[in-house]
Amino acid sequence: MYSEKVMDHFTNPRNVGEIKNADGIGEVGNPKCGDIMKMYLKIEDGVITDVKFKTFGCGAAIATSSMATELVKGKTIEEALKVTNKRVAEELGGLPSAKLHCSLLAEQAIKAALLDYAKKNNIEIEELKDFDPNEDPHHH
Amino acid sequence: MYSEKVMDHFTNPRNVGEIKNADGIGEVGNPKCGDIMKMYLKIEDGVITDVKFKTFGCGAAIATSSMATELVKGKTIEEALKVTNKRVAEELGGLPSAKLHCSLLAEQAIKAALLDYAKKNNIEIEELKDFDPNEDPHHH
Amino acid sequence: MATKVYMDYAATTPVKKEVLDSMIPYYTEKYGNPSSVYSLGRESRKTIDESREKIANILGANPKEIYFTSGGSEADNWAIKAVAMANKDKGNHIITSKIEHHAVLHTCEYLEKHGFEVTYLDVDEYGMVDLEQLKKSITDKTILISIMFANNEIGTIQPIKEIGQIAREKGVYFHTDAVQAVGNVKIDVNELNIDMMSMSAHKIYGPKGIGALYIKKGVKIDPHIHGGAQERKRRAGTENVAGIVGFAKAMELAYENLEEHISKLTKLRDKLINDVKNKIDYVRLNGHPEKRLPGNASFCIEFIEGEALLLNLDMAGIAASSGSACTSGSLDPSHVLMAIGLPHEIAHGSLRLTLGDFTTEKDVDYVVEKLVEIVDRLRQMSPLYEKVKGV
Amino acid sequence: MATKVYMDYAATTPVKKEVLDSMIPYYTEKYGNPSSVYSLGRESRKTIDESREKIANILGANPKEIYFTSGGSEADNWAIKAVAMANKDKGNHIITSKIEHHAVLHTCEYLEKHGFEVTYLDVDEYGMVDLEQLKKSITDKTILISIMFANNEIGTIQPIKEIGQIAREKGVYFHTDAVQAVGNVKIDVNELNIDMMSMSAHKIYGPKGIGALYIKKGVKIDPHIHGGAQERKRRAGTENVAGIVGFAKAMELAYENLEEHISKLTKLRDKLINDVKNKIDYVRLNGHPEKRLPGNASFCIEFIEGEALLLNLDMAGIAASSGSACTSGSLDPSHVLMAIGLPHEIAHGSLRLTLGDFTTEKDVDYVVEKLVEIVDRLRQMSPLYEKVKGV
Ligand SMILES: Cc1ncc(COP(=O)(O)O)c(C=O)c1O
Ligand SMILES: Cc1ncc(COP(=O)(O)O)c(C=O)c1O
Repeated sequence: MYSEKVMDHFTNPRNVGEIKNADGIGEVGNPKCGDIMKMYLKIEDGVITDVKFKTFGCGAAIATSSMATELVKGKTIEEALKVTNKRVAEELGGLPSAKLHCSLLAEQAIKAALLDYAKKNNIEIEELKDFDPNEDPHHH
Repeated sequence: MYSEKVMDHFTNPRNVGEIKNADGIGEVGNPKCGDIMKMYLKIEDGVITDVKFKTFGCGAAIATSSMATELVKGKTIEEALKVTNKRVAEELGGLPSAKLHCSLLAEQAIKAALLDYAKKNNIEIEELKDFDPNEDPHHH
Repeated sequence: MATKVYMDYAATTPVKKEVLDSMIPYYTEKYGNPSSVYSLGRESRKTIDESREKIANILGANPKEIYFTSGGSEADNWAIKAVAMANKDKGNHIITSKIEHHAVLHTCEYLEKHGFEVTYLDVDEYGMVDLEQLKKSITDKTILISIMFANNEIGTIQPIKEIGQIAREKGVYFHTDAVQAVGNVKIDVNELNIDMMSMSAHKIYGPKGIGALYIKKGVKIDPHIHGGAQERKRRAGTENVAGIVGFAKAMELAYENLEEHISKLTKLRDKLINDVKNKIDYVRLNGHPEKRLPGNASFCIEFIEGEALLLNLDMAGIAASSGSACTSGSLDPSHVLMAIGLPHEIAHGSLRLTLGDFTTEKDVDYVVEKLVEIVDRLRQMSPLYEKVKGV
Repeated sequence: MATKVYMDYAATTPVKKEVLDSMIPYYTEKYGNPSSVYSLGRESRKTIDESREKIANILGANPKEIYFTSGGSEADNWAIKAVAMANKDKGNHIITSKIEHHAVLHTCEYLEKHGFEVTYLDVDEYGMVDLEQLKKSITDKTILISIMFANNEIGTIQPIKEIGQIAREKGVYFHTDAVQAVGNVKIDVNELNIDMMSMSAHKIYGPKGIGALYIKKGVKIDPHIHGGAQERKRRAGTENVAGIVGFAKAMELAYENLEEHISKLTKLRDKLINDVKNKIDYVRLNGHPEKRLPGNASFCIEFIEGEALLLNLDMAGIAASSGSACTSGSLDPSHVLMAIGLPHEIAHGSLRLTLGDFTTEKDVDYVVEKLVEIVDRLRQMSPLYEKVKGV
């Protein structure tokens, strides 16, 4: 069902946990749908120096969270904004179609954390102008 | 499917053949329905001294013919007239319900042969007054 | 990882050795078509008749009331669709419950698209139907009540005799999906007022792909598969002779040892339930505390999601199941967990452990040990647990 | 008497050793439910997928177009009823032939009772449908043509590709019951313009109780069994994993050795036909002289009745079959023999000998020897033979 890469990230998720005094925190999803992702970012000079996550969700949700943290760690905000759900899924060697929404959730969790950072620091991030972290990626 | 008795009479039918110059010959059934029975009787002083049959038909048709010949051999005409289809079936240890019509055919073949004997000898047999050998026992 | 502990007997069971042994000759030397008149065929016919008789005797039925099918789903479909079609001049209303197997529910939904009306009865928090609601739901147009004997997810056993009684008083047919109950409960179809009953062999250590529908004499029902004269012209197709033999053997074994089976499983199950409750907090038992299948332990483990749990259990060599949404690829948790009133977020953490004849106390201990570890690990990464614990 | 010579391969076949061997593990250690997410379940799922692929490849189909059923009868019922239901807004007319298997004919008769109209095409003396009559029978309301690939009684093979072509040109679905053709004829569903095709494993040395329906992508058809998500939600029920594996193995074996199988059987069959014709007078061969199944030899032996013949053959250890009325308990001979224009009295003497992979030349010799004796004995007691011979 899941690729080896997914199973690896599910079994040994990278960057699990939380960051005290994080610069940005994003939480997306809702427990009714069975997935919640919470991302913590440490940002210094526009670079993501540390990232942690906590996820309530299925195997794919945990693996995509883990992969997403790897993909943004050490990157600039601009680079992080380019980490799309498609990219996360690809890096994991693909996801079953019923699980693609999990990768969307990962993308959104990062964006939500960045939005939180921007708000706290009174920065305007052009790419997040229309982003609503409470929008439900499940479309149901 | 068939009782042992039926199989015995089917495999080793008694009294197969024909009687030259028979005193009475009866043929009933029709090939469309898959059974024809032909009975030959030798009758002396009102007693059936010999009987033979030929049958085109299924296992039950052959077995009932055989049993019927055994039941009438050596009997008076009156006694032979009492050999009903029920009696033939009983003596064979029963017949599958789909095959009961075969025993009726055997009863009718004997009656037809007796009627033939009666006609040839200008005798009136009370019991055969209403008997029609061409009546189809299948009722279809 | 290879399966070390199988705790999903409600999903399916291995075929017992005696069962398989009874089947093999019907694949090899005794292969005759039961409809053939020669000895090889008659032998198959006789075997089918004997198997039918064995099953009928166990259930207090007449052999002529047992019709073999390809399994439980087919039996459910047949019973419901064909009673509906055969009785539509009498009425178009069917009553069932919200916690039926999909083979019943989706069949009812199909009939709804074709002019039938279906009442889906509620169940209480334990998964029990309400007999008063049932009575009130019956109208002049009601032709069929279909209520499952025992639920596959939460194990709850319904008051079948009482339901049958109500149906009979109102002159309505009563079908029960007994796929999970057979082999775990003593069943006398007459005593329990059952008109139709679905069964499946693979839940009781028989082969997959064979089952039966009990149809009480006199029930007005259409044939299911048209064709040859098999199954008294109601279900055509060359009979799965080996499957039928295996099914009968499995039934025999199940009912020879029923009491022992029930008491052994109940003991193991209760140990499992108690250990889980004692060692893990925020856990609830789903289903009825007493009126439940002897081998069923169904939980909701809060703050974690069922699929992640199952995958971890699988990696520990434990086979289990969940009514979680993610398992099925849909987004909503199982209709059964919803019907007993669980909130979505809790239903997502459901875990079904079902025990069977090969389960040992050691298995139970191993599962509890691993479960404690896994739940702990998953909760550590759950943002929901964090909130509760106030971390 | 135990069977010495089996000559009823068209009725059913023994399961080949390789086939049974491939099945056993799925009863014992690999018993997982294919719908389960743990490894034991995933393994079953994978096996089903692989089996589906094997069968699809052999038929030139896409694996997604193969749906497993409990056999040929179910496949026929599904194809016809569910296309009828799904397309009734388009029309209510179905075309079939007079010599179809009962699984097709009785299904059509059932639909006639529910508002559909059915044309039953005639066949010629060889059992061939007339393509001109077929064309003329198609109307605006025609939604389905169902013509069997090869006939089970007389072995005649229809011009499937041409029938498919006609159906396609008229925008009508084409279903073929290929239960007898599979394993005996090379089949490419696309080349032959087939939209749906019924198959059954037990005719090709696989187990009883498993078969398949090929459904071309895009065909509008209702699901057959509602319930779980098995078979792409079109045919619910826990899969008969062992049966599916055995079916795929049997298909593989059949098509690996197809040419050898055909040439061997054709040779034996022709020897049988010639010997019977040479040694017994008043015999006719039923079915097409060339366009027939390699293993089918169907005769009418005049002046004797089929059941009596079969019983005698059985006592000589020979398993054979007949389209005689008496075999079936009905009074009319088979509809197939009637449709090819045989008079009742001759149809009553029908004998079907069907050869298979375990048939030897010695078997053929033995059957001919016994047949000569038995026919002679029965004719001696037949009042019809007496007339012909003028005895
Ligand atoms: C032509 C044909 N169609 C359908 C069937 C039915 O197949 P099954 O016995 O698998 O239901 C058979 C054999 O019985 C057959 O010969
Ligand atoms: C309650 C219930 N009904 C019906 C079924 C379907 O039975 P089968 O898999 O034999 O079609 C199952 C099991 O899958 C079940 O648990």
